[in-house]
Parts: sequence; structure tokens; C-alpha cells
Amino acid sequence: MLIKTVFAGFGGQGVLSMGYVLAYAAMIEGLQVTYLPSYGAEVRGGTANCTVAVSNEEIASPIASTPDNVVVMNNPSLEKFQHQILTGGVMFLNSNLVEQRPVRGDIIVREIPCNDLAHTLGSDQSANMVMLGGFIQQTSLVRLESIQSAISDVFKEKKKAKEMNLKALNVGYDYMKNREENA
Amino acid sequence: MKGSIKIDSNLCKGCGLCVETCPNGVIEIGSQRNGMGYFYAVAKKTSKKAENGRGCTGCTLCAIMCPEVAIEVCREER
Amino acid sequence: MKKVFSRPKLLKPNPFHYCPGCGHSLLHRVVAEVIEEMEADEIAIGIPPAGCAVLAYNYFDVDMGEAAHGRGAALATGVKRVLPDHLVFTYQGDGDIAAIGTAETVHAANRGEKITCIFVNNAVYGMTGGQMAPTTILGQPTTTSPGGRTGNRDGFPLNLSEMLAVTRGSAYIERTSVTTPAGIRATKKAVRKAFEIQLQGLGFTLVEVLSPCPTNLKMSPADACKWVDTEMVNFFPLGVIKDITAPQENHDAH
Amino acid sequence: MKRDEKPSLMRGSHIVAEAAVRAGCRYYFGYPITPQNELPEYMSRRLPEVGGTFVQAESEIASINMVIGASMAGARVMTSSSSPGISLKQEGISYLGGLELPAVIVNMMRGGPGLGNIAPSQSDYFQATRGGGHGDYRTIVLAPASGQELCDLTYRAFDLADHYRNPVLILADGMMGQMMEPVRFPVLRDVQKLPKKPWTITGAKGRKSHFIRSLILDPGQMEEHNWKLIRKYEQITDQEVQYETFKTEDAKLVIVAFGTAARIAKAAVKRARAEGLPVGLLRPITLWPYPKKALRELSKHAKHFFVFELNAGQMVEDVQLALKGDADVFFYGRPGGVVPNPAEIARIISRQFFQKEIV
Repeated sequence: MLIKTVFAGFGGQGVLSMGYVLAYAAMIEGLQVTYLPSYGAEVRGGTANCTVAVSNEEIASPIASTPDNVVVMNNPSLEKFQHQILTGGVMFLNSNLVEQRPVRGDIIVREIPCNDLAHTLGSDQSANMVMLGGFIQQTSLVRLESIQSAISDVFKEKKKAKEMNLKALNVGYDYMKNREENA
Repeated sequence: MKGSIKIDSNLCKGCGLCVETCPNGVIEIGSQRNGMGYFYAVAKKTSKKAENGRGCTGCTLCAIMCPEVAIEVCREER
Repeated sequence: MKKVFSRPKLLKPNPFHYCPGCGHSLLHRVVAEVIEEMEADEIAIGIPPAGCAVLAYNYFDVDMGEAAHGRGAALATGVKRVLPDHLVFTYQGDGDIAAIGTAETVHAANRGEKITCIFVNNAVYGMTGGQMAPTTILGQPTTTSPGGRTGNRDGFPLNLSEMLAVTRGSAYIERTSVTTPAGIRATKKAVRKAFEIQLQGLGFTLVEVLSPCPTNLKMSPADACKWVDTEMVNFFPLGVIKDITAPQENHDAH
Repeated sequence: MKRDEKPSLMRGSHIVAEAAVRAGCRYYFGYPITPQNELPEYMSRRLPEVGGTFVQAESEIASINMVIGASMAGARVMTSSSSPGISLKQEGISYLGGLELPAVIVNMMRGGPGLGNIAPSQSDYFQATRGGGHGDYRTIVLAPASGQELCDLTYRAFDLADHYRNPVLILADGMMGQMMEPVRFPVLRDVQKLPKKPWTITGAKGRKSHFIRSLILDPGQMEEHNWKLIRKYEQITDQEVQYETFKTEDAKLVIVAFGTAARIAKAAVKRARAEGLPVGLLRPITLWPYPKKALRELSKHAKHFFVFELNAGQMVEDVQLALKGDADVFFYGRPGGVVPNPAEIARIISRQFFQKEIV
């Protein structure tokens, strides 16, 4: 198994921390994992993305030329990554901010109103963790509990952020779970 | 006040700065070459000024100016 | 009779390799005397340059580590950061400190590195055979400024010490000469003061020493000294350029 | 070696920095350049915590000379940069070689020549393994291929540097520097217990004064010094070669690749093996000294070698030199910062088997 996921959005959306938390959770589970952030001049343009590769054997390249999953948090990210995603891959859309929909018919699209859900929690900044919750529910890439311990570890110095992120994670997870059950 | 200097002929390169500096003219470039091939400076027994009773006073000016640190100076204690 | 002047103990007995009448060895003696008088021989670390004084480690009987051309201040920074209680000095010529090593020197001064640069300015490149130095004065002929340096063609003499005085990290900068006994005494005083300020941890210190290079000036040693005293000083005036320990002086940065 | 119980998830540049601190490095001098800025940034926070010193120098030239000074004074010291910055540091690296001073230098390579770009590349192989600066000298060159290896080789680099009194270069690339992987660090080393260095300049207290210099005007003495260095290099060549082999036992074709390229090559080997092709991988971990003997040994049963590099063909020369014409050597490279995927390399392997009728 080798699954590569790209998380993409603009700076400040917490795209990099989504990827980091996923990678951290994979580490907790003893999986092989690489995390590659975009860097250099690209970062200054306001867009940010990172690639997380999770596998049960050695990972060759941390780069994903054809990612299995793409998490799209804003419009430019959709433009950039919709042609890269693997056929049969899953695209997660923040439906509150992404206006267009992918033109490709060979991919699975999952929409999550991340900002609305985060807003109900009273924390607009937690949209990223809402997304991560939904992402995990759908992909089962790692267990929910591993993501929860990862968040607890990563945000151990910031108690408030930790609590809020855990809440948001569950909201996103439950949202996708309910949709699945209702479908 | 009386003094005396000792010039290390093996170190001296004959630059002549001591000759220029000595207020009493008691140093001159000699006519002998040292191992490096320089005509080295020597302290004169007598000089025009010395004949007038003013020999080496041990003022150290020559040693201060000597780039080779080749001059030792002694002075009579008062 | 009592010995009133002899070779300092911190100068090894080796004969100097410098040309007759060169100011380098004079200055070596002065620096060695100061270290000896301060009883700092156990904590002194010298950084000789590339240039005529490249073999300075053959003369100074203290620990020494040789630097690449111009990099003395950077190397001294490394040494001093590891050994903050030591007396660290560079010994650099004009090409070394004011041309190829300008950046290293300016920034060491600006960081306020607690080191002392002994800057020997003889207005010409000695070791390479008499080419133009950053400090070659206007009108002075060298092998690469034939007919004499002109500002338009060759640029102007660089007043590095004045430049360094502007940096907030510099604590003490003085320009002296070794062309007369009085100048040598002033040089010794300046070196001692710089070392003391360094050990007090007050900042970057530098003593610029105007020094004769009879060979490349193509003059007798005595004439070379006179040339420094009458011509060179017009571009490089002697005296204290900056001293943050001096009373009643106003410095913006302090 | 005692290690942390829990792994850490850190980016390569941070791994190198932390591993250096664990190894006893207390001094860092550097100048920012992408893609390795996270290394000096980390050091600026971390070193003061362990009583160390970080200085952001005005240039790469200044920083490598500060490294020289700190090394002369006996410290474990490091600097880092990326390709154009390493070119600037070469002056000082030559001096480190000539002065026989230990130091660790990190190169997170980027695409070149000139300013190039900031994408991962391996285009500084020649510069790294041939010394890089002027004069007859070598630096020990370590080429990590994972986060854990970045840690372990950096940690070891300090011991190697001290043991041989020689600069050691960690040759990684922009991707290694940016990528995060789990790593388990060795525990912090007690600096007081590091071996003493009697040759340093620390003030002539209770001993005769001494000096450290690389200027030796007398050609006879300079030659002697050179031979002394050469003997040291021979000793290093004898004792410090490190490499990894993967499925080479029955391989008819051996890929030779290092660092990031080797990771891709390894995945390609797995794909090719799945197709039933007898292919293996030799991954040099030390690029200087180079695993020449291992290559020659392999050439007894493998007559085809495929060198894959993220450059236009540099290490391939070492492979050719090692094999002395005894085997066929094929090169495939992607210069300029392009990182191909394993499928591309696997295709080339299959094609080699088909075209050259390797059986």
C-alpha cells in the first residue's frame, strides 16, 4: 500500500498542519510516512500545499505527481490539482470556498462545507480540522484515535487550540459519517 | 648619564633608521657585511658629538626605531 | 649598567624575513611588548594574515592560527566566540583588511565582536610586489597605477578606520604610525588600550598603523618614514577616531 | 547508541540541526539560502538552549572562516548552505583541508549552474567529491537518503571529522531538507566527555605556544604535508567506505544511485523484480571515499550497470573508473531539479533488459 495525498489551499488555512497531523498520526501507527511541504518562492505567492505519503513499506519519493487524494481548500488549488489526481482518486472539496467543480468524470468528489461547520463551533480557523475529520472518515488512512492523539501531541502547548481542533475533527468526521448513512 | 648599546650584527639589515634617530650620532653603518650580506650598524667609539663629551646616553631611541629588534641598551643607574 | 631595552620574551629569536626598514617587525615588537606587559601571553591568540606578515607565527610566541586573505575578522570571530575570555587579535595589511576582507571587517565591527584588529597600512601591496592598495594615496605610483593613482581611473584611498567608526559595534579605533619613536610609543599605547577594551568586552577595537614600505615605495628607510609623516598623513590623519570610553564625548549610539 | 524512546516527525533540515546538537555541536555559523534556511533558523533557537552560539554571518565566505576559527579553538562546529553558497564556501573548505581542521558542512543541493533554481538536484557531486576548492585535498562526503540517515550520518560526521581532522560534507538535496520523516535521535551527548584535542589554539597556558597554518613555502615541506594528507585519505578510503545493496545477489543489472535518486531507484527495482527482471541496487552512502571495491565485486556477476542521478552524469565517472571497462555502464539522469517517479526508472530498466538482451 502506498497512498499519496496532497493538501492544498492558501496560506493561513492550516493546510500544512492538516498534512502534518496526518503524517504524525501515521507515525504513531508505525507506518512509513513522508511529509513534503511546498517551499521557497512558491510559498510567498500565498498558496500552500503539502504532500503526505503513507505506506507500509519504504517510500521512494515523497513527491506525488499523481496523488491518490487531493484536499482542495480554495479555487486556485482546484485549478492546479484537478488534472494531476489519479484516475479513480478522491477529491475533497471545501464546498464553502470552492465555487467550481472538477471537470473530470474519472474521479470521486467529496464535498464538505468546512467553513460553515467550523462556524457552528465558533471557530472559523478550525475549517482545516473539520476537513481532516471528513477525510479520515472517508479514507480510513489512519484510525480516528491516532489523529486525535496526534492533535493532542502537536498542540500540547496550546490547550485551547487542542480542544477546538479535536472538536472540529469530530464534527467533520460525523458529517461524512451521517451523509454516508443517509445515502 | 652614560649608556651603551649592543647591536646584534646577525640580525641587523643596515636600514640605517638607528643612525638617523640617534641624537648624538654614535651609530654608523659599518664596512663589514654580516651573514645575510648587509653592511650592519655599529656603535662608534667616538663621533663628532661624542668628542664634545656627548656619547651614548642610553636613551633607547635607536632600539625603539630598530625594525629588527637587534639593539640592546644599557644605562648607568643614577 | 642596567639593561633598559631588550628583545621582548614573546618574540621568538628568529631573524625577521622583512625587508630592511620595514615597519612590520617594529609593530610585531610593540604588540609582543604589550601582551608581555599585560601578562596576557597565556590567553593571547593571534590571527596572522596572507600578505607580508603571513609568517608572523614565526615571531610571536603565542598561539596563532593563520587566516585566508581578508578573512581574519571572521576567523577571529569564530575563535573568540568559542573562547570569550581570551585576547584575540588579527594582524592584517591594507589589502587584506580594506580590500578583500572589507566585508568581514565591517561586519565584525558592526556585530561588536570583542576582538582587536591590528591594521598595517603602508599604502601599497608589499608581498605581491608593489601593486596599488586600497590605501594607495592620490598621485602615488605603483606597478598597477603607473604615473600615480588618480581618483577617476583608480578610485580613491579608502579610509576604512573612519568607516568602521560609524558602526555601532566599534568601541575603539585609533590611527598611529611607526615612523618615529614618538609614533611608536603612541602605537604601543593604542594597542594596549585596544586590548584592554577588548578584555572589558566593550566592543570591536582596531589600531591602524601607518608603516613604511621602503622597498615598494622605492625609497630609503628614512625617506619612507618621512614620506609617511608628510604625505600619507594628509589622507590618513593620525589620532583617536573613536573611543567610547573617553569622557565627554558624544556618540549617537551610546 | 542510546536513542530517544519516541520518534520525532521533523523536516530534514531540522533533523540535521538537532542531530548536530546531539553530537556535541555547539557552534553554528551560516548565511541563509533556500532550500536550507530552516537549518540556521533551528540552530538560532536551539543552540542557546544548550549553551551554544549561533552567528548569522554576512556571507558564506565569512561563515566558513568563522567555522575555521571555532574549529581551531577546539569546538565542534557546523555550517550549512545550498549549491551557490557552497561554491562560496569552497575557499574555506580548502583551508580546512590544508589546516587539517574538523568541521561539518551541509549542502542541501539545488538545481544549477549559476543561480539555477531551488528544486532538489544532485548537480554538486563533482564539486563535493573532488574537494571543490583549490589544492590536493578531499572531504569525506556522506549522502543520506532518509530522515533517519540524515540524523545518523550527521551525528557520525562530527566523530569522523574529529578523528581524521578533516572536513566532512553532508550532501543532501532540497527535497531531503524539506521532507519530514519520523526519526529517532540519539540522546544528547555530554560535550565534556568528547575526546580532547591537543592541537588546538586555546592560549599557551602551561605549554609551549603553537600555531596552525596552511602556508608552507618550502616545496619540499609542502610535498611532505601533501603526502601526509594523502596517507590520511588512503586510511579513510580503507576504513570508512559505506554503502547499501538491495537485491544484488543474483542481479544481472545493477542500478547505482545515491540520496533521493536511490530512493526512486529502489522502488523501480521492486517494480522490475515484480516483472521478474534480475535487477539490484547499489547505493553509495559515502561518495568519498567511493565504494569501488563493492562495484568491482558486483561486476563479477553483473555485466550491466545503470547509473541514475539527478544531474547530467557525474557519479557515472566514478562507476566507470571503478569498473575499468569490465562491464557495460549506462547513464540516465534528470538535471535541473526534476525528480522523476519510479515508473520512469522501471521503464528504463525493462528497456535495458530488452535492448541489451540481458539474461
